[in-house]
Amino acid sequence: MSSRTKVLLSENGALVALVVLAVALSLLSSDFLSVSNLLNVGVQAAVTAILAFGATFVIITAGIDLSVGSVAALSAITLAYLSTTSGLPWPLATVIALAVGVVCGLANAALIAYGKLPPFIATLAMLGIARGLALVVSQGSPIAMPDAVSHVGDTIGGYLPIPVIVMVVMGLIAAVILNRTYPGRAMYAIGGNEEAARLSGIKVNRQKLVTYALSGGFAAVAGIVLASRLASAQPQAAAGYELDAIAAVVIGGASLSGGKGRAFGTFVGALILAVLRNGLNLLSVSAFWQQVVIGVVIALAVLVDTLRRRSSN
Amino acid sequence: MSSRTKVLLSENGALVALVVLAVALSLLSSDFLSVSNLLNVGVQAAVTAILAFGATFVIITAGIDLSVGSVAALSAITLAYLSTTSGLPWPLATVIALAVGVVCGLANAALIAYGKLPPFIATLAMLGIARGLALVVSQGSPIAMPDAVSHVGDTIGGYLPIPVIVMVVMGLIAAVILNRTYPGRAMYAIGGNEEAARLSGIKVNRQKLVTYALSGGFAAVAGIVLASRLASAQPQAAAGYELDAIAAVVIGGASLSGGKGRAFGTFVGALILAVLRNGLNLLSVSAFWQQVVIGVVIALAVLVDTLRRRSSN
Amino acid sequence: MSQEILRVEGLRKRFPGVLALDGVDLSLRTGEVHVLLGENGAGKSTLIKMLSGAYHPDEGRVLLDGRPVEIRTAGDAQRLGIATIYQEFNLVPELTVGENLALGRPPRRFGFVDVKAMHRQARELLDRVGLDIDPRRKLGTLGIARMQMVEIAKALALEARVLIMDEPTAVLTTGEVDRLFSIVRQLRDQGVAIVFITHHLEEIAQVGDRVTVLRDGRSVAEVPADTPEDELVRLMVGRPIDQQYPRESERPGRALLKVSGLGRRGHFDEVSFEVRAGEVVGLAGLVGAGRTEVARAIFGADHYDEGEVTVDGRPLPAGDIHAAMAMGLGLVPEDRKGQGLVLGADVAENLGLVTLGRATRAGFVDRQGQRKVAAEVAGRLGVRMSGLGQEVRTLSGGNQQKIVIGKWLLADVSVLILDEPTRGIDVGAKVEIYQLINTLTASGHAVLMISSDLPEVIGMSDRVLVMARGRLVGELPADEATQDAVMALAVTEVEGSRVQ
Amino acid sequence: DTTGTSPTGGSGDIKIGMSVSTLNNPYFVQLRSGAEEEAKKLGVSLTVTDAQNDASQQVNQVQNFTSQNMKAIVINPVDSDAAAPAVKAAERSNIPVIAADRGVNGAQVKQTVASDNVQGGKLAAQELAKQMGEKGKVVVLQGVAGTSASRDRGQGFTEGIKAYPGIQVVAAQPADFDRTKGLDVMSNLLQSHPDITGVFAENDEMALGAIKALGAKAGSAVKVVGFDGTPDGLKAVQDGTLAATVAQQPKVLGQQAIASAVKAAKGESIQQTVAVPVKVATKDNVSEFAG
Ligand SMILES: Nc1ncnc2c1ncn2[C@@H]1O[C@H](COP(=O)(O)OP(=O)(O)OP(=O)(O)O)[C@@H](O)[C@H]1O
Ligand SMILES: Nc1ncnc2c1ncn2[C@@H]1O[C@H](COP(=O)(O)OP(=O)(O)OP(=O)(O)O)[C@@H](O)[C@H]1O
Ligand SMILES: [Mg+2]
Ligand SMILES: [Mg+2]
Repeated sequence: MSSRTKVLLSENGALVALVVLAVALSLLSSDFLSVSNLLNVGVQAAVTAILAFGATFVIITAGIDLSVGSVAALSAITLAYLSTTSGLPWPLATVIALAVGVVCGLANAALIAYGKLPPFIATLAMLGIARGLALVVSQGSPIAMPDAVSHVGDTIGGYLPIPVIVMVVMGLIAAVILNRTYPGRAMYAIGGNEEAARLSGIKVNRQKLVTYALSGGFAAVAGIVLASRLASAQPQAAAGYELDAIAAVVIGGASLSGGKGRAFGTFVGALILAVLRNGLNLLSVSAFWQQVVIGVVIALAVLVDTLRRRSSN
Repeated sequence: MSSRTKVLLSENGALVALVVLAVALSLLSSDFLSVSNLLNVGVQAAVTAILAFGATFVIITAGIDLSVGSVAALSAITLAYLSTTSGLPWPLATVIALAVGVVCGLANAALIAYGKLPPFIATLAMLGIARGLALVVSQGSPIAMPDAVSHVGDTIGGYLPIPVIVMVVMGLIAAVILNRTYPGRAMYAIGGNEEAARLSGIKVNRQKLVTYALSGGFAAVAGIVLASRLASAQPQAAAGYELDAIAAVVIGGASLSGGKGRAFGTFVGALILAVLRNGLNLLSVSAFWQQVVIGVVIALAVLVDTLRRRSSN
Repeated sequence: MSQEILRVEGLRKRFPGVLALDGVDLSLRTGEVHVLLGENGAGKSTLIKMLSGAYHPDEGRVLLDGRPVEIRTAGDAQRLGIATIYQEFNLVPELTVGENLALGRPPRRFGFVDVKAMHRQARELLDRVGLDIDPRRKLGTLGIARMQMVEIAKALALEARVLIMDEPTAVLTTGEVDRLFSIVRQLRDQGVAIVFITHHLEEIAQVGDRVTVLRDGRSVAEVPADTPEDELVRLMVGRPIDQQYPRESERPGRALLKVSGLGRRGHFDEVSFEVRAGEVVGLAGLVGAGRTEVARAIFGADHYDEGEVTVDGRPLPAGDIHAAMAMGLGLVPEDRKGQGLVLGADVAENLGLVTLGRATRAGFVDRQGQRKVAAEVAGRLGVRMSGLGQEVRTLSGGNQQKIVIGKWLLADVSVLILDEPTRGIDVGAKVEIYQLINTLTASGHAVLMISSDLPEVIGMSDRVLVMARGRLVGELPADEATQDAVMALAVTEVEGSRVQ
Repeated sequence: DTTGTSPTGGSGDIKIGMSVSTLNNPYFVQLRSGAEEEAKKLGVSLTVTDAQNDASQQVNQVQNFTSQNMKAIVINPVDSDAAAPAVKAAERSNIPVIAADRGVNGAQVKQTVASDNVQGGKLAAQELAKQMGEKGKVVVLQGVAGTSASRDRGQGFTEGIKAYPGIQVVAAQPADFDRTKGLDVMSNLLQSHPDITGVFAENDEMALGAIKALGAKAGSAVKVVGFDGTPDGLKAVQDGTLAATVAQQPKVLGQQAIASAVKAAKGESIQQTVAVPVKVATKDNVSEFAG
């Protein structure tokens, strides 16, 4: 095995679980391995994956961001409201929507870095605030997305879904940020030992601003992709997605105590969740049993990984 | 100030926030300070508080338990199903329901201690599994609680609500466990420095079993109280309560990185959440704004605490 | 005549990428102090962790009273009467001192923890090691040295037949070391068998009876404790070391670091001194004298209430690490685990932390370049590792310390503040670090060195400053600085000191 | 083909997929059982998925149905607007779609089988007003903010109650369609509005919670009107604690949707809309709703 492959497998044990899951499903259902179904899975993973890429930054710094789902909804509602209701040109509305996500992230970071709030509390507060604002702005009703933006939910050439492309691009951006940039490396140091990072000259507070702003920005992108798929921005969109996003990150090998995590692992984590849901639909598992099966498979997927890691030691 | 009071205030900064909140509400609404309303608040805090006491154990060990809401529902459904549908005598059904909670906790702990799963993943899996089983057992419909057990939702002498009494008793039990028993002290040691705990001869895995079993048991009690209040066990009861429970613990001064936390703080945290929701109803804040206000007040409550702590240094 | 109590035969232990122990034998008698000696990474800590139940050997066996025993957990070791003081503290910062002392076995009454009895017992233990602190105090608020004393007291509480001490003196000053030695001798006379690890060679003759030397995971010699130091060094390193403190003094130039009237309530007061280009200034004092606090305040890691710091004539803003670094200041902190290292990251990552900003162009980090420089420094310091990708957590204590120093050697600092820089470092590597200090001062930089190792402060400083109770109480030029002179100043009673 | 699927209800070669907005609510559980009964009767295979009130998950499920080569799809939209892309996707694969309970905006479905929530809200207002003697104070317990059920029922009620100047809505607070929250919110509102004589809850679950909070006052001093006609709700009507519930006959809805879906799958033509009437169940007529 080349050392690259080894690293890929040892650092992304989740990949093994994903492969096992996919093989099992393709044996159980002949519909699973079709190109159209796999593209479906990709589309269905996209929103969670993009949210999870943003959450990866935060979790690497030993933080947590519960607000990503709400921020996604608020950004999408902002975009739809400004362009559809207020008649702003859509490019401007899009920029403002992304800015809203970033600002929510900055607000989280300000509470955490300067107010010394635990990230759980600061982002839980933002979870409520952003959701509430989405309801206030939309008056509780869905708002149509501008057609130009809604194309993000379409496919290229009737085949390649744009959400999948957006997901891959956001994943690459996340990977480059984490591996190659100053803020990325600083995130690992802060999550590994905040005091050591501070004493090494890293401006911890400023880097936290960057971290949460990125998470907010990624959430905004996810919100726009989600709304585009539905051609409509919903005030209740992405409710509860924060747990999925965090689960994707942790399944992908990150630790909530910080210092560890990779964009690729997160990607695999999000795919596992999407494949699982898709498979349950294909297999017509009854609605009541679905949650049980999802729970069992998630536990097994991570168990495979930890056991494999232990036996290789 | 006596040293006891000082300790109480300095270690339970949330108390200050609760007092401020209560004073503000009594100024804003003349209905707030009535005895009957305060008892109301107590009743409404009870379920969250009991769940949160259980979560306190787990959080002190640097773990997290996302399954408490689902486990509460599963226990209540079990009780109702066994006594109403299967005709088992209610005391036996109650014991089995409590055992179900404990078993769920043990399953969590087994995955965490022996399977080395991150607590987030193990308990997220249990969140799905327990909820799914509750749906399966109940076939998705509410089941009537046996009358004998439903009295737990009543009041003594038409005045003192039993849920409040249960909450206080469970809080005292939690406090005694944490402060005075071996498992309690071991929880602090494990959360503060797991390696040190192990090398000091503490059987870390066994203590984790105790910890999560307690959390499961407390969740079962919470579920029974909840179902008794409605005289009906709902498969969807307490959905999403895990975030409230964890928030109560963290508002109460515990840290998700472990080693810190007190039952009294958790109690105050749960009261803050209940007072807040009660106040919003009394003040008739619009549905859209409620989430915003809750978010802002939670952030402020904890901010008050951290700022006070910083200035006192 | 003392008899053998513990015997280790052919112990072998492999970690991913390293063969940490490659057939170690050890024989321990009742009533002796058996010193384990070896370079950083030789396998000393690994060996004792297999006696304490922290690790399991891959091969070989352990005999207690002639019978083979399985030590699977810390609990097993305790039951067998083996107590261990680890190199890295095993204490819980969030708990009180008293609870740490009773960790894992609190006194109970009717099934409930008896807090009163716990604190009473804690008081007795603390008295035994001469530590005058409230057992109700939170452990995390103690300095490193006092934590070490708590760790010692905790091990004493077990009343063990075999007591293992892994570098207990690394962070202690002379006073505590004397105290510790008297406890050790007392236990030895009661028949306790003691395993003692140290890198301070002079301590071997003071307390030791026999010495086992480890090299590259093998036991290479067992010699009496009165073996000459040169011979011990030769056995351990494989070559003699001619000069332990090779200080080459320069002509001091202009003042690079100037501290005037620095004060922080409750910590230190009226601290004024300067460090000039080409100089090594030592800062000595007893534990709790406030040296670490002063260093941190200068560097901007803590705030201070009064006074001023200037670097090369320019005033330094308070509490701003980034500004301090920009002006050429560096700090090697005393607590490597808590403040110096990202334990979960690898060697390259840790070595590159301080220079991360410098290696960044347009937001992108030149990680290739960083690895190259890291490899070079690691080589110069002789870091024993399986590669730059090894997690720092799994390095031996001394090698971790080399990383903490190494990352600052990569940064281009004009004034380097070293807080206990050679803590846990073997004699060979120490000389290497001293040479690096010489290189720094030769190129016009300055060093402020805090150290509890008196011979080191005296041997390497051009001037020695002494602190007591938060104040500077004296200054000695190199030729007047003797151990007695420094100690005499260090115990000065300070009039009107605001430090408790 | 030889898929390992294990669909419920029948083993015919017609495969129908049904995405239900949520199964967290007895109302939709009944909708599903109506559908399953009908599928069994007609001998077709039916796959039911639960969108958990998440519009995008529903889109995913409909997409998955198209991969599975379903012959017809029944969608019970989480949200009328957000269901459009899913319906369009099915359309592209030439699979007929039937909308159940809620319509779909912005895309053409073969048939909408619905009971009108806005209309139901109006009926609730009329019944509540009647039982209150057209005067007094009312509180409204709202569902999850931003959901279409809450929106439409609330809107219908607000419009309907305008006709009664003697009735004043003194508070409207969210209780998220949840029985426990209905109990808590009602208890709180009773502190600030002890003199109310009417409650409108946007579903039966909240109404039942409110009845718990009202205790002996429920059915006597205070009239509570719910929505959905769930078994527990109808039972409460029978007991006299719930003044009325707007019954939507979810079982009929489910049956009708499947019947139409099977017709569509066979290529038969079907009507654009089928209205399953909403009825107000009161103590007088509750026996008609049993079963
Ligand atoms: N958990 C581990 N994983 C991998 N390698 C390890 C682990 N623990 C120790 N090692 C390696 O084993 C070797 C011996 O380490 P050990 O800690 O025993 O050295 P030591 O003699 O105590 O050194 P020091 O004087 O620096 O404390 C080192 O090369 C170290 O990197
Ligand atoms: N985290 C802390 N909180 C409160 N007081 C502290 C804290 N750390 C240290 N102190 C106090 O500051 C004083 C000096 O601390 P410290 O022991 O670190 O000094 P030092 O001279 O660096 O000694 P050494 O480094 O040898 O331990 C002591 O009075 C100590 O109690
Ligand atoms: Mg060592
Ligand atoms: Mg110091």
